Amino acid sequence: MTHWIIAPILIPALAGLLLLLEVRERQQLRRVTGLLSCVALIPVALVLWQQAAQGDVGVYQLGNWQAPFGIVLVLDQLSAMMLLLTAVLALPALLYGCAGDDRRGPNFHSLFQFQLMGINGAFLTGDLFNLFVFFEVLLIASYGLALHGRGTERVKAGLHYVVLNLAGSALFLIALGLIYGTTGTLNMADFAVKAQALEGSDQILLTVAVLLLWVVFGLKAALFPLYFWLPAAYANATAPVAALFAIMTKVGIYAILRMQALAFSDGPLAGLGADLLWWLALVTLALAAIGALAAQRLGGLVAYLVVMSVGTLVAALSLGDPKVVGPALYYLIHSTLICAALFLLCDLLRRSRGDSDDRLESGPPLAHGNWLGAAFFAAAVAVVGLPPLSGFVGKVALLQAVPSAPYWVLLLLAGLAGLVGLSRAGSTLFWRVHGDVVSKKLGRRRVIPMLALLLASPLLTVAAEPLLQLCGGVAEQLADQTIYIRAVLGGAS
Amino acid sequence: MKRLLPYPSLTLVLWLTWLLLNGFSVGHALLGLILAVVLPLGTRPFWPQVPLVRDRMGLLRFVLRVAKDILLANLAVALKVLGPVKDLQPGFVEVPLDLRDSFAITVLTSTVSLTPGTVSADVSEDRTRLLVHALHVEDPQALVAEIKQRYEGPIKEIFEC
Amino acid sequence: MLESAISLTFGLLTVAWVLNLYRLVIGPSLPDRVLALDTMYINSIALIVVYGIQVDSKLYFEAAMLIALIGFVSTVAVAKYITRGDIIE
Amino acid sequence: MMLPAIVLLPLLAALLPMFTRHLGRRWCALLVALPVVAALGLLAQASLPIWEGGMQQWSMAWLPSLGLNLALRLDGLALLFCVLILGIGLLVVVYAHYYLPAKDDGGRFYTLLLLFMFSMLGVVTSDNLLFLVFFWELTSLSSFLLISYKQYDSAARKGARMALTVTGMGGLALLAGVLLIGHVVGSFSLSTVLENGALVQQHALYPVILCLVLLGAFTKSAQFPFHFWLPHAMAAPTPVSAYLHSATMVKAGIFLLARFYPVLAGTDLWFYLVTTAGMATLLWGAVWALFQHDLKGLLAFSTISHLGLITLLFGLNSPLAAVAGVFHIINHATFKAGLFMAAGIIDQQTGTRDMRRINGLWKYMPYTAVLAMVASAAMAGVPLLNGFLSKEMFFTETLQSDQLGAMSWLLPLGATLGGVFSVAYSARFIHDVFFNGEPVNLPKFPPQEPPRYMKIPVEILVALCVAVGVFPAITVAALLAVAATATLGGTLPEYHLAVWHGLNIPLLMSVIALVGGIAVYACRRRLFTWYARLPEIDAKRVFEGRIQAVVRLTAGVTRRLQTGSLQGYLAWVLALVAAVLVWQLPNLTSFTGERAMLPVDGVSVLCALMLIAAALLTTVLHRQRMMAIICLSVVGLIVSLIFVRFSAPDLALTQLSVEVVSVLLLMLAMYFLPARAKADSNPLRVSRDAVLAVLIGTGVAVVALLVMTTDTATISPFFLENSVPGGGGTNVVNVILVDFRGFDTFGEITVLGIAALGIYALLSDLKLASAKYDPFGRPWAHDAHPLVLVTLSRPLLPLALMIAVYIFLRGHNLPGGGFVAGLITSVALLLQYVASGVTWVHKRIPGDYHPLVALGVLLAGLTGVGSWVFGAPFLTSTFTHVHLPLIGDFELASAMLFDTGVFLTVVGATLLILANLGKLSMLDDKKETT
Amino acid sequence: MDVLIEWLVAIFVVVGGIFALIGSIGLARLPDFYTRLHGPTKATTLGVGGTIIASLLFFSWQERGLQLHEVLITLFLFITAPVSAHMLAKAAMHRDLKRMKGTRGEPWKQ
Amino acid sequence: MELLVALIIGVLVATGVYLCLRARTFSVVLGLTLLGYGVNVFLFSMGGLKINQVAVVGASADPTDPLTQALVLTAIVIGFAMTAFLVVLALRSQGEQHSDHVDGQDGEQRS
Ligand code: NA
Ligand code: NA
Repeated sequence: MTHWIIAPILIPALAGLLLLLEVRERQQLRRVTGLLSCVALIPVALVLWQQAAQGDVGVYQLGNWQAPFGIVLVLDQLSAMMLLLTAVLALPALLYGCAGDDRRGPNFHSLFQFQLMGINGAFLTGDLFNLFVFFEVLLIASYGLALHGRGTERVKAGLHYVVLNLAGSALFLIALGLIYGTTGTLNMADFAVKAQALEGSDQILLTVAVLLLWVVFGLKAALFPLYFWLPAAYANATAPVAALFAIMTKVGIYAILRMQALAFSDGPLAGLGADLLWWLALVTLALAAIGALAAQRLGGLVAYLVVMSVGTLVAALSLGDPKVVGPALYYLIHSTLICAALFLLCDLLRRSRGDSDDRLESGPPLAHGNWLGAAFFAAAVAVVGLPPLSGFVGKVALLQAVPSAPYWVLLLLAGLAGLVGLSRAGSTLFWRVHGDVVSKKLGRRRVIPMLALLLASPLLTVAAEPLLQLCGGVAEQLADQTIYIRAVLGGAS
Repeated sequence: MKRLLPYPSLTLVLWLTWLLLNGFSVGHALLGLILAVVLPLGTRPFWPQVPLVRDRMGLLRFVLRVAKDILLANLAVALKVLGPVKDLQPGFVEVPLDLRDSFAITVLTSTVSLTPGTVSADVSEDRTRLLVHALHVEDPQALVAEIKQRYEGPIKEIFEC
Repeated sequence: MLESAISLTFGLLTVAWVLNLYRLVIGPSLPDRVLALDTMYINSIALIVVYGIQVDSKLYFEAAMLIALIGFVSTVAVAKYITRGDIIE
Repeated sequence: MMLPAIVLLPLLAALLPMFTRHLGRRWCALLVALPVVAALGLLAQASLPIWEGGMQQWSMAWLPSLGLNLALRLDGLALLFCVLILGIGLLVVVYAHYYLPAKDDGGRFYTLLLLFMFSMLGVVTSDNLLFLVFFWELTSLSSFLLISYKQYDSAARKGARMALTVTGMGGLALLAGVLLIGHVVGSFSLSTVLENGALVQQHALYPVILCLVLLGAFTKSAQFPFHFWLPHAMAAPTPVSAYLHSATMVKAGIFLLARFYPVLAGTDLWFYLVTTAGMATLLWGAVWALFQHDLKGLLAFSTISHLGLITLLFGLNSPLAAVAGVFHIINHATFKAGLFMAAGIIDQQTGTRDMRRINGLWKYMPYTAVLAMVASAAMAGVPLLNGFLSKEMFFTETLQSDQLGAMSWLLPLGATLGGVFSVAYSARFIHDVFFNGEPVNLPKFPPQEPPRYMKIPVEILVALCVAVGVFPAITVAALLAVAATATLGGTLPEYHLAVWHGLNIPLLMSVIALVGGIAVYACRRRLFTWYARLPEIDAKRVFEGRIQAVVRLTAGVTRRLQTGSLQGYLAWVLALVAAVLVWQLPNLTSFTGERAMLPVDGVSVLCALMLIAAALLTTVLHRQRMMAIICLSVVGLIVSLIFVRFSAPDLALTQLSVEVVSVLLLMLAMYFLPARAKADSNPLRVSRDAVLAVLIGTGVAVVALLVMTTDTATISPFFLENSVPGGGGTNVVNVILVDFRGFDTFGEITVLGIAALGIYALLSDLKLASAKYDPFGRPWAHDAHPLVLVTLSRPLLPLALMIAVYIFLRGHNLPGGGFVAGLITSVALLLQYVASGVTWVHKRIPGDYHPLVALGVLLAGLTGVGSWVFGAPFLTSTFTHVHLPLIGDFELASAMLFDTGVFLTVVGATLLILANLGKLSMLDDKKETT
Repeated sequence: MDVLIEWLVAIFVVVGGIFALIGSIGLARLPDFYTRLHGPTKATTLGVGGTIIASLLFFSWQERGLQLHEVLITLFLFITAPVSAHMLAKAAMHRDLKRMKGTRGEPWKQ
Repeated sequence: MELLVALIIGVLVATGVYLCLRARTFSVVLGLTLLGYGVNVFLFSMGGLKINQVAVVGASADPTDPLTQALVLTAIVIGFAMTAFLVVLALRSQGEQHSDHVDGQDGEQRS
């Protein structure tokens, strides 16, 4: 029995709590506490990945109660990979926050840690109701973070975000109730087994439950018509928060993938609700591309790029084809890190542009225009999927894996829309300038985390083959749900 | 002793409450006692001054009297409630207060409110007058006198102020 | 015997409740409505206690006790809101 | 290893200026030129086997799982392009050194130029289709940066964006096409693909593949109707134009045609598509070139025209035509690069590019004039110059083609017409610039010959024009042969590179072109007036307008959806839910299951009706907020009673106590909100919402009924069986909460704690205007802390705490537990706040509840961690029965400790929330009292 | 004995119910707020009291031993009910609610 | 009885949904609260209804499903936390946008 599995939940929880006990004025101490936690999460995630990579699924029976009765944490390659991604994202995001954004309101550091706790918990749990609980943990923390700092727009966007997610939570509970009412269990593996045996009205009820779950996860993942809250919420969030939020939509995608792989990949329920996801995702992709073209602000544009990545991923994953999962995971990692980098970059630009903010209109010249411009160019190239950066690899991999004309057309056109949008944005922000430089400061403490995230793209490109193999391995493990089920339920079920 | 048991009556009440809730056993008697001592100490800052009960027997007599009043007046009020509405003669009466201690005044207002037919509507800010609303009052002066004699007097004696 | 008495009492209490709701709806003033709500709370204490007798179970007693102990806090809050607007100041 | 070195050397060179730019432009140029020269040297060495009909290949695995390998191949075609790219690139490097303005250190320029060179070399040497696309897109990106080199110039930015958009679109199409080819052939290796042309052409996807690849080629090569970006790319510095827009990048599209010739050509579809595009481009470019007053504009359109010519040649499906196409690639690159450089010199020396002002330069810079005139003549197809040779071949091939059947004469006609205009604009370039009277109002006057070394690149290029034109066999034949062989995929047709083919129709066509062209030029005045009367079509403005229109359209669509209205967003979500229900539930055959329902009784019915009434009242009266709160409380109360009725006392306790706290919360908030809300829903909205509400309500009720009346085997028996032996408590609900599913509870209290933190953060420095008067306009009551409330609330505190302890301790075995106990404690404390005020309370207890929250969650968490000591997983409970004399048996359970954590968190969080909310009003003291 | 207890329980239960109902009748039919205030705060105390006594008797009889914890409900109600009534009266006076015709005396200004 | 409970669930959910769709923050709070009640009763009902069969070992012959109750308890607490957050956020919104419209001043102008 290894306790490592629960560490990604407990470490940020502990840090978050210690932060509450610390003296509010001792900002440095608070930063160190938060950063230490984030730093610690990386080796922990690596250790867990190491364990998971050996092919066994690790199960942690909380309270020593066996599944399906107690709650279990399950560590397979997918969850390990998501944990690692979260850890890798969190550190630069928090570092960026430590450059001053953390002072813009109380409890930033605690909320940040609890956010991590919720995300990690959602990736680890093998229990549906516990997934709900961790969703709530990450949501409530995200509410706090989304509203961190001040500003009317932020409050408005935050209000929308909160209300929609509260409605989503209610739906989640209804779906969970139905799942329990029809299958009599809450454990994911047990559910996967029991669900196969349902027939008649129970099966219809289960279908309703699953479709509702897709709605809930779709809301988190930001699928059409559930994504409307996202552009405003992300564009108006404080930069480190927006960067961290890049993983939030992926939690929804993870949940969809997990459920689908476990219960709806084959057997009588194969492909349950997949059509719904497929069409919603395609529409999402199209509308996000449209939104990206229409964006009036860089933050909004980046937010739409996030939505675009969601559409790209969910459409691919909805096919339920194990071949798709590997490329999709690669793309997921790429888009998470790059969108996060773009949010940070967007904030750096805002800071240099004074009142012009991130509006896509003529503004003051930038003091470090060349460097920022180069970074922006790289990020843009990466995010729209042009060579030589990781987006290209991800896009090619996805296109190869998804043999569908509408998907190809939409994905390519969305890429073009992103290209047009970003080139317009870039040439406006960097080159359509008038007047004098507003702010000379750039702040190394902000630039380094941003570059660190941006560096992910070339690294992902260089290491694309091993990574794709890795992701393929994850997909392979995922494709055989009996591995997971046997690990969780033992020989029992 | 005074430091440990600032409010013996309260301790007693709490202890009895514990025993009522849990039934009597040595364990609960002990635990209850501990709680009954600790809780008043812990919440002590919340009550700066509460008068001590001097006349325990007087308190018991008073409680019984009030209980009897509640029972009887309840019947009377029930008749009024069910009877013709237009016969009602409600009214506000002001009772001048001799009590000065806030706790004692509160006990009086509660008593008035608990006995059917009257409700303590307000206490003047200088704590010299009590405003009582009566459901049916034929002689306001008599009501004032009754409240003062039947309740205020005993309360004054119980808390000796 | 006891069964019918209890049934009768349930009937009485329910009618009482309906009357409370009636007052709550027609008001006319806010204090009237709050008073009606308060009365509903108190009637539900009786309801729970009688239910406990009916099903011969003491497991519901705490619910009644809880209403008696903290049910009035909402009433006080609304009353304070009416007089002061601000209930914690 | 030579091949990668050839490709990578320019990349290396691109990085140099970063370190050397402080040394000045001279060093920059020199250091950059060296690797290029080296690359040329390597190329020469690498080309050795190619002359013998061989080929060089190199590959390294990069992404084998995607079929994307770092594979390079140097065959004749690649060699030809490499020579052009490196050779002309070197000349441009030299030329740019003199061309760039003095204040420009050239660092950025050289970096970008060499990046482009690197990309271009990659395109032409890739032996893997995906790798080719990889470089293809890089050329788009680097050319974007080069065109926008003068970044603060609006025309440069717009031109660059236009180029990027068009070529980017083509690149995506090419990617799709290449992926399809890979799908069809089963490999992305170019060598494999080239061997499997038949496979591709027979495949059902061939038309799609062809269209996609051609889209890529045509956009890059500025074929009609994608030609419009090229003239606007002239905003780039002239060396860039010379390099990208004549010699290399625009040839990438042509390269693609040549590269895929064995795979895609030979079909009718190929013929029609490629020939049509080529012919249209040829004519369009040629005609408009004449009317350009801008020197570079003329050259740009002429480039378009020549690109059309080459495309047309490849479209003819004849090996000889392809050879001619390859030949013209070489010739065009040399004379056009020379012309651009000459134009750059003129621009630099006169300060303008307007041919209406530049006149009679012959007098001022005769040497340059000679060079430019020779190059122009080559462009016009004057004999003894290289342009003539390939143009002859072109005319011949148009005559040979019979694929249009009876309409076949259209091709030579078009070709001749193109020739006519080609001569006309060449004549204009020569005559308008170097003769035609005196210069008009030049910004720089008098113009002079440029520096010596600036002319060298032009001299070399012009010399090549002449050399090839006169001695084709010894200068270019070998290169052409290997390139054409590679293009055709093996066999080379018979052809003769000769200056004189005798008197034949192509020669006649050339003569017609020459004579006709001069005639057209002679009538130029009339033509210009005609042109001036044409509505002015500014492609840039049209394109920008289109883009703007797209943006407007997208903005419109986005505004429609992204309304910024929460109601709209929520309606979408709920509509989706309703749709799911409406879609699935009609499949149900029955709304009840097999289990018999419990009998109904009057009290339950009445209570239920009252709940429904209260819920509906809340809805109807939601604008009267106090009324709504009161109705909501009724609902909450009855819900608690439902829990009592159906054997859930724990829920009833929780619901009741949460209810009280919630009402306090709402009352606190009400003070700052308008007491009555405005009505702002129109009937349509109301009915839409009502429909959604009824649909969802009905759906949920139906499924609830069905589940309630169906027996399902669940995991609950386990809890009932193991509660006492395993969890040490008889209250199964509580044992689940603190033990079986304690982790949920841990998460739940964390949520509560986080909510409190978030709320604290939200409340900090929030300033709200509170009502000065009550809703009736009266001043507020005077008495903030009524005596009776104050005095009675105080003894209630220890009493309530006593009850809390009781509820807490019994929780494990009987209804109760840490959560309810915590709420009771909070309510008792909140009552103190209500009665006596924040200041009074905070004098008695510390007002910061953050640590309490932290301690609570920490305690629960540490209890969980404690089990590690015993080698058990997180939150493993343990309990023991202790026997003490006098007191008797009692149980100690670690779950109690956990529950204490719950208790503390609840107290801390509720107080943190409500006390801080209560403090809000202390910020403004505007309250009026009697 | 059993029958006697059962009767007693029954009587107290019904009495409780009746007084609860009377209190609510008062709330429903009395003419102004101040008079309505008397209905519930009085009758419900005895109404609840009746059921409490019944419960007390019933469970003492069932469990063959004195069960008094129900008394606590009354204790709490006696502490809290007057506070609610008092606060509501103050609220009513603040709102200057209409009084029944013929009401003697004046409420105080708040 | 099940029918009655289903009816209650339906009404609570429907009224909750309707109020959530209103334009004022306070109405949305009300709506989410009602929806929360409905969902809690729904979740509770998923274990089936039993009368006087409290899930206390030894107290009942055929105890009711304790698991759904535990879930509802968690849901109630989380629901409270969320409601509290929303209420305070509504205040913040009022404070910054000077409107209790869910879309702030924009919504005020629209309607
Ligand atoms: Na001229
Ligand atoms: Na306040």
